Amino acid sequence: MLTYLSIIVTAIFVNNIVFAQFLGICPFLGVSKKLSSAVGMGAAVMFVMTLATCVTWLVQHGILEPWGLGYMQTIVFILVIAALVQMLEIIIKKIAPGLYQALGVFLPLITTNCAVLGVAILVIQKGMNLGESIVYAVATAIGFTLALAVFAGIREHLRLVDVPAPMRGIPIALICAGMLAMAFMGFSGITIG
Amino acid sequence: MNKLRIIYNGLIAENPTFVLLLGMCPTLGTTGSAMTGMSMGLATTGVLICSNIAISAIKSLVPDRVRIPAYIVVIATFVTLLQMFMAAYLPELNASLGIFIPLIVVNCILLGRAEAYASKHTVSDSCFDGIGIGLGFTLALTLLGAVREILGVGTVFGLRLFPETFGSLVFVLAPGAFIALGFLIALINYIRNRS
Amino acid sequence: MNQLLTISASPHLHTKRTVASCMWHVVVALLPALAASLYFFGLGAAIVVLTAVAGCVAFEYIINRWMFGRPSTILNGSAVLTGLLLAFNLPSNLPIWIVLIGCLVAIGIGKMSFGGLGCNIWNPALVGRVFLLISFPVQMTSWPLPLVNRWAYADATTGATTLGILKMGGDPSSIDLWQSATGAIGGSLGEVSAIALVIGVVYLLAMRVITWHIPVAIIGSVALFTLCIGGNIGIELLSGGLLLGAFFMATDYVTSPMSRKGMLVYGIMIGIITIVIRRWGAYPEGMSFAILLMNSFVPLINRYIKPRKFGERRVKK
Amino acid sequence: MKKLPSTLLNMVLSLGIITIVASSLLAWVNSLTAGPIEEAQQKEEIEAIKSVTPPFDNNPKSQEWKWTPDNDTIPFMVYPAMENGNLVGAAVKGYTKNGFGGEIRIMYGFSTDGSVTGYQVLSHAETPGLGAKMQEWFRMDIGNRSVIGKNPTTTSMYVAKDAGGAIDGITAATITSRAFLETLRNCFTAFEAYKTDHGFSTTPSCMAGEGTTGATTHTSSKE
Amino acid sequence: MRTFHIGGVHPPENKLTESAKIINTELPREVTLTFGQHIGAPARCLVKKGDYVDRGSVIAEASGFVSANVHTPISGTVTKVDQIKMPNGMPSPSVTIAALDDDHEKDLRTISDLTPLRGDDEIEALDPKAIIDIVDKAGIVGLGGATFPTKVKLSPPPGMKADLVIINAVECEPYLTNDHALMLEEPDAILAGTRLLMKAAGVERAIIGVEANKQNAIDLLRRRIAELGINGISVTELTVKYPQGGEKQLIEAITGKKVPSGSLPIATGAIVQNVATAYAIYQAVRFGQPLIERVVTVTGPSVQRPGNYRTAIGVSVASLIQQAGGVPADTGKIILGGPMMGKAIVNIDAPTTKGVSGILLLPESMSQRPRIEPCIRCAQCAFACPMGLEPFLLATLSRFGEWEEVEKEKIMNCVECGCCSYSCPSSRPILDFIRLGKQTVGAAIRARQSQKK
Ligand SMILES: Cc1cc2nc3c(=O)[nH]c(=O)nc-3n(C[C@H](O)[C@H](O)[C@H](O)COP(=O)(O)O)c2cc1C
Ligand SMILES: Cc1cc2nc3c(=O)[nH]c(=O)nc-3n(C[C@H](O)[C@H](O)[C@H](O)COP(=O)(O)O)c2cc1C
Ligand SMILES: Cc1cc2nc3c(=O)[nH]c(=O)nc-3n(C[C@H](O)[C@H](O)[C@H](O)COP(=O)(O)O)c2cc1C
Ligand SMILES: Cc1cc2nc3c(=O)[nH]c(=O)nc-3n(C[C@H](O)[C@H](O)[C@H](O)CO)c2cc1C
Ligand code: SF4
Ligand code: SF4
Ligand code: SF4
Ligand code: SF4
Ligand code: FES
Repeated sequence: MLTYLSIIVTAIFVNNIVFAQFLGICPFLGVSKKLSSAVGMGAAVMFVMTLATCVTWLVQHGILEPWGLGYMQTIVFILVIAALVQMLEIIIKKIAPGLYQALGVFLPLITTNCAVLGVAILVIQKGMNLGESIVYAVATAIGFTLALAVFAGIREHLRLVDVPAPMRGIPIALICAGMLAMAFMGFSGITIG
Repeated sequence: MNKLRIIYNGLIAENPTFVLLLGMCPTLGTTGSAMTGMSMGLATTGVLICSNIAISAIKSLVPDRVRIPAYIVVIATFVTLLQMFMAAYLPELNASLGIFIPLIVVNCILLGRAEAYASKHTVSDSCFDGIGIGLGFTLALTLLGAVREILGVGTVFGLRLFPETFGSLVFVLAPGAFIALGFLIALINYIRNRS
Repeated sequence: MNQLLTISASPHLHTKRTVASCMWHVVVALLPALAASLYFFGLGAAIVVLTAVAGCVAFEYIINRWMFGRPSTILNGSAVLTGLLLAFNLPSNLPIWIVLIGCLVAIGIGKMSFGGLGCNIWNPALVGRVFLLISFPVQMTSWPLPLVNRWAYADATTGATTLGILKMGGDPSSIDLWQSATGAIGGSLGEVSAIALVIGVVYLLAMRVITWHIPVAIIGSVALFTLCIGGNIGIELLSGGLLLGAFFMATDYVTSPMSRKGMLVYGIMIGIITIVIRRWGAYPEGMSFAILLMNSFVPLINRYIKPRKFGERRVKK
Repeated sequence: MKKLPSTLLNMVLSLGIITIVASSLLAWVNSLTAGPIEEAQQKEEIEAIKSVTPPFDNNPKSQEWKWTPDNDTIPFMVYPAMENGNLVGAAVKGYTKNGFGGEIRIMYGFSTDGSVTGYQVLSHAETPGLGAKMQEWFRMDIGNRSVIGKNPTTTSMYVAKDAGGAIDGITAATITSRAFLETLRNCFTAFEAYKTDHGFSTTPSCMAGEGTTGATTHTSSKE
Repeated sequence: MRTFHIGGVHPPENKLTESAKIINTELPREVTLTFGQHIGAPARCLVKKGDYVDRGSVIAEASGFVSANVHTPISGTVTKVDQIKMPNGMPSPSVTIAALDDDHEKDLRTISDLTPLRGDDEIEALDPKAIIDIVDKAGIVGLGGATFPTKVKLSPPPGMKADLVIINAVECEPYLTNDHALMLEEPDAILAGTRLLMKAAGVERAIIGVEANKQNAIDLLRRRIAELGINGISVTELTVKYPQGGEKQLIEAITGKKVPSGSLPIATGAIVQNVATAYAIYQAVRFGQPLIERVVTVTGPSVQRPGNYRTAIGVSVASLIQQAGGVPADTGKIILGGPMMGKAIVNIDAPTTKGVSGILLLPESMSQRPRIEPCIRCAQCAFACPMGLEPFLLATLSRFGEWEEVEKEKIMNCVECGCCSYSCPSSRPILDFIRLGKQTVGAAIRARQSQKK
C-alpha cells in the first residue's frame, strides 16, 4: 500500500512528468490555451497512457523478454501505441460518440506524445510489476492533467494582462513553466513512510 | 534547390527549436550542459538524415494510407540502431542521455520532416534537409546547453569561465531549463522583429 | 465658462486610497520587524536590506524606462516593498552580489516579464528568494546567530534555525518559544520576531489594507493540521517564515485570489502544503514554496470560486 | 515516379516488406553489437571493482554473493577479491533510496579488516553541484571528509552534524551525505556477513546503534 | 440596525445643507419642458407655437403605457417648439413657454381643468383605480432618480401581488439633502401620500427606510405616526451605506429578501417609492397639483448659499445656481444629481427635469479623475460591488471585447452604482468599460430576442 501511495505522490508532485521529467512538453505548450481543451487532453492522455502502459508491459514480459527480442522494444512499443490509439479512436467513435466528441480531437496528437512512450519505457526500466506500472501510469497522467489545468488557468490570465511584446506567446509560457517547476521543487525529497 | 540554401533554411530560417518550436522535450531535458545538448543534437541529426534518406527513397513504394505507420517503422529502426551502437561503443553518453534516446522516435521533428519534406523531395535534397534541420536542432541544443552550463556552474564544454561559487545552480535544474529557453526565444523574437 | 467644465461619467467621487498608499502602508507595517532585525542582526541586516531595496528599485527603473520606454513606477512603492520583503527572506550575511541576483530575478523575471505591477502571477519577492535558495543553497542556509557579532557581516557566526534543528532530528522540547516570539533566533532577517510581525499586521488590518481571510486561513489550517499529525503548534506557528508569509506575502493583492471564499481556500491550502513540506519534504521550510504553488492555482481559484451574485439562486444539489 | 495506390494488397505488402527489412536489419545489427554491449557492461563492473579494492587475481564477478537488507528485497552484491586464494578484500555494490533525488547506487571496496579502500558512485539523481559532489567529496583529504582508509568499527560513519558522527558531510547536502554513509554502513555489514558465511574471521563489531545490521537471507551463487 | 449585505461603500457624506430649510423660489417667467423626462416612450406634444397654456395644464401626453404626461408649471404662451440642447449637450425636442403678462403665477385652485381640492372624506372614498388614475393624469414619475412612471409600478403585472410599500427615504448619495428637508417639513403630507400608495397598491403595510444620518427625520416621522394614530406605517433606521437607496439593496435591507436576478422587485412583494414621490401623490390627490415642481439641492464645497430649493420643473439649471449665489469661480464640474450617480453637464442653460434632485458644483481640484494606474488585483471593486459582480473582470473583458464572457459573468446585473470605480485604488475607469460592455451585450440580447419572435 505504502509503495503505491509513494508512487502516486512521487509521480504527481515530486517527479511531475512535465516539470521534472520534461516529457509531454509539446501538448503542454500546445493544448493549454483553454481550460476545457486542457482537461480534455488530460483525460485522453490518462486513457491512452494507462492502456498503453498495461499493454506494452505485457508485450515486454510476455513476448520480447522470453524470446530475447529486448532490442526491439522501441519499435514494438511505438507501433503498439500507434495501433492502440487508432483502435481506441474507432471503438470510442462506435460505442461512445459523446466521449469521442470530447476526446476525439486529442487522440491523434497522443501517438506522438513522448510522455506515453516515455512512461511505457520508464516502468520497464524501473522494474515495476504490472500493478505498480498501472498505478504509475495513472498517477503520471494525473500529474500531467494537473499541470495542464494549472497552466491553462495561467494562460487565460495572461491573455488579459500586458505582457511585453517579445515575451508574448511561447516565451512567457516557458517562463511560467519555469516558475511552476520552481514551485514544484518544494516537493522534492518528499518521502512517504 | 541550392543545397546550401536547404541547409541555411534548416539552420536558421526554419530552426526547429527557436522558430518551429518542435522537439521541446529533448530540448529541455538534455541541455544540462553544452556537451549533452550537442550529443543529443548530433544523435538526432544522425537519425534524421538516415530516416529522411530512407523515406524519400521508398516514398513511391508506400501507399498513402499507410505512410505514417511506415515512416514510424523506418524512424524507429534507425533509433534502435542508434541505441545499439551507443550502448556498445558510447555507454557513458548513452547513460547520460537516458530515456531521451528511445524517445527520438516520437520527436515531432522526425515525423514532421518525413511528412513535410522527405516524402516529397529527392533523396539528395532530403539528405541535405536532414543535415540542415538536424544541425539547426544541434545548434539550438548546444546553445541552450551552453547558456545553462555557463549560468549554472560557470563552465562551457567543461571549460571553466568563472569559479563555480558564482554559478546559479537553478539553471542546470528543471526550472532553469524553461527559463533559459524562454528568454532565448524572447531574445530571438526581439531580434527577428527588429530586422 | 461652459467650455471649461469637465465632463466625465459617474462616479465623480473617488476614494483616497491609492496604489502608493497601499504599498507604503505595508512598508510602514514592516518597520517593527525591520527594527527587530537590525537589533538582532546588526550591520548585516542593514547591508542586505539596503542592497535589496536599492537593487529592486534600480532594476524596475531600468527595465521600465530603458527597455519598455514606459513611465517610471518606482514612486508607487511596490518595488521598494518587493526589495524589503526579499531582504526579509534572506540570511543577514548573504553576499551583496547574491542579493543583487535576487533583485534581478524578482523584478526582472518575477514581475517585469509579465508586464509589471499587477500582471505577475507569482509573488516577485518569493520568486527571487526561491531562485536563490535553489541556486545558492550553501549561502542561503547558513544563518547568523542573533545578537552575536552584530558588527560582523560576511564572517558572522552561524547556527541552525529552529526548523533546521527539527529537520535534523532535534528535540522539540529544547526549543524556547519565548525566543521565537521575540526573535532571538536564527533565521531570515525579517522573519524572526513574531511580536514585531504581529504589530505590523494589526496595523494593516486596522488600516484596512488587507482583510483577515488569508492570514487566518493559513494560521488556522497550520494549527489544525499540526494538531492532526501530532506536532507542536507553537513551534510550527512561531518558527520559520510562517508569520511573515501569512501576513505580508500570501496577502499580496496581485498574486492572491480575488474573492473572500477563494482567499480562504488559498490560505488553507498554503497552510497544509507548508506543513507537508516541513514534515515530509527535504526542505526544512515550506512557506515560500507553498505560497508560490498556490499562486499558480490563483487563476483557477478566481475562475471557479466567485463571489455570490446578488439575487442569484444557490444551485441546489 | 507514381505513388502506389492504397489498395489493401499494396498496403499489406508495403508495410510487411518494410517491417521485415527493418527487423532483419535490427536482428543482424543486434547480433553484431550484443557482444560489445555485454563487454562494455562487464568491463564497467570489473573496472569499478578494480578501482575500489586491493589488487586481486580471481574473477570477483563469478564469486558474487548476495545479501539482502532487512527492509528491502533487492540484494547487495559482495564481490570477494582474492589473491592466491586468500581473501584480500571485497567490493560491495549497495544502494539506498534515501538520497535527495531517490536511489543512489554505490560500490564500496573494503580490505579484509574492513577498512574502506575506495568507492565509486554508480548511479544517482542528486543535484549537480550539491549532492553530486559525493563522487569526490568523501575521498578529499580535507578535514574529516575522507572515508578512505577508515574502518567502520573504529570510526563512527555518521555525519558530523548528527550526534556522534565523525565524517564531515557535504556542505548543504546533508541528506546525500547521510544516504552515502548509510550505504557505506550497510555494505560493511554485508561484507561482515559474507565473512561469517564463508568462515573468514570477523572483526568484532562495535557499531552501536546501527540501523540495518542483520542479514536475513543470503545465498551464494557459487553453490 | 438593518442594512444590505453585499458590498457597498461609505464615501464622506458632505451633507452641507443638512439642516437647511426648503427655500421656495419665485416662479420663473420662462420654462422649457422636454418630452423625455421619464423612462419610457417620450410624451406626445399637444401644443403648437402661439398657444396659450394655463398653469398645470398638460402640454404633452403619455404616448404609451410606460410614459407620462408633462404639465406646464406656469401660465403663458408657447414661444418655441424646437430642439434644444440638453444638459449633456445632446439636442432634444422641447417646448418653451414664456409668460407674456403677469398671470403666470395663477393659483392652481382657480384652474377649472384640474379637479379642485378634495376633502378628507372624499379622499377616503377613492378606490385604488381612482388613485392610480389621478397619479397617471398628474404625470407623476419616480423622483428618486429613475423617473419611472409611478402608475406603472402601481399596476403590477398579472399574477404578481404586492404586500408591502417601501418608502425610499435613504438618500445615500453624498451632498444631497432634498428628501431629508422634505421629511422635516412635510411629514404629514408624506404619511398621507404613503397611505394613498398603500391603498392604490392594496397593501396593509408600509415601511419608510431612512438612514441613521437623518435621525431628526426618523424621530419626527415616528412621532407623527404615533400622534396621528396611523396603522401599518413604520420607520426603519438603516446603517449609512451607499447604495442603500438602490431598489434591490433597500428591499434586502428592509425585508431581507433578495430580488432574484432577472426579476422585477415586485417578485419579493415590495413596491418601492421615493418619499418625494409619495409627497407628490398627496399633492395631486388633495390639491389636484400635477408634477410641476420639486425640491432640488443646490450644493458644492464653494457654493455661496447651498440649500434645498423648491422650484418649478423646467427652469434653467443656471437660474437655479443663480439662486444659490452663482457659479463659484473655482468650479470645474457641474453635476445633475449626486456625485456617485449624477451626470456631469456641459450646458448649464439647459432646463431642469423631473428627475433632477440636486445640482452639485465641484471645484476644479475635485473634478479631475486621478491618474489611471494598472489594476493591482486588490479586489476592492469586487468587495464594493453591491450586486456581487467582479467589476475588474467585467471591465477587462469588456476592454478586450470578450462579449460572450461578460454576458456569462452577468454584466447586465450591474446597476451602475459606481461603487467599483469609487473604490479602486488604481482609479481605473471600471464603470466606463462596464457601460460599454452593457451596451454591446444589451444590443446583442435584444437582437437575439427579436430574432426569436
Ligand atoms: C517613507 C514613506 C514614503 C512615502 N511615500 C509616499 C508616496 O510617494 N506617495 C504616497 O501616496 N504615499 C506615500 N507615503 C504614505 C503616506 O505618507 C501616507 O501614509 C498614505 O498616503 C496614507 O494614505 P491613506 O490615508 O489613504 O491610507 C509614504 C510613507 C512613508 C513612510
Ligand atoms: C535545488 C536544491 C537541491 C538540493 N539538492 C540536494 C542534494 O542533492 N542533496 C542534499 O543532501 N541536499 C540537497 N539540497 C539541500 C537540502 O534541501 C537541505 O538544505 C539539506 O539537505 C540540509 O541542509 P544542510 O546540509 O545545510 O544541513 C538541495 C537544496 C536545493 C535548494
Ligand atoms: C445605485 C442606486 C442608488 C439609488 N439611490 C436612491 C436613493 O438614495 N433614493 C431614492 O429615492 N432612490 C434611489 N435610487 C432609485 C431607486 O432604485 C428606485 O428607483 C427608487 O427608490 C424608486 O422610487 P421612485 O420610483 O419613487 O423614484 C437609486 C438607484 C440606484 C440604482
Ligand atoms: C498587502 C500587500 C502585500 C504585498 N506583498 C508582496 C510580496 O510578498 N512580495 C512582493 O514582491 N510584493 C508584495 N507586494 C507589492 C506588490 O503587490 C507586488 O510587487 C506585485 O506583486 C508586483 O506586481 C505587496 C503589496 C501589498 C499591498
Ligand atoms: S516527443 Fe512529444 S512531447 Fe516530446 S518534444 Fe516531441 S512532441 Fe513534444
Ligand atoms: S506533435 Fe503536434 S503538437 Fe507536438 S509539436 Fe508536433 S505538430 Fe505540434
Ligand atoms: S457599477 Fe455595477 S459593477 Fe460597479 S459596483 Fe455597481 S453594480 Fe457593481
Ligand atoms: S479595485 Fe481597481 S485595482 Fe483593485 S481589483 Fe478592482 S480594478 Fe483592480
Ligand atoms: S441617493 Fe442614495 S442611491 Fe441615490
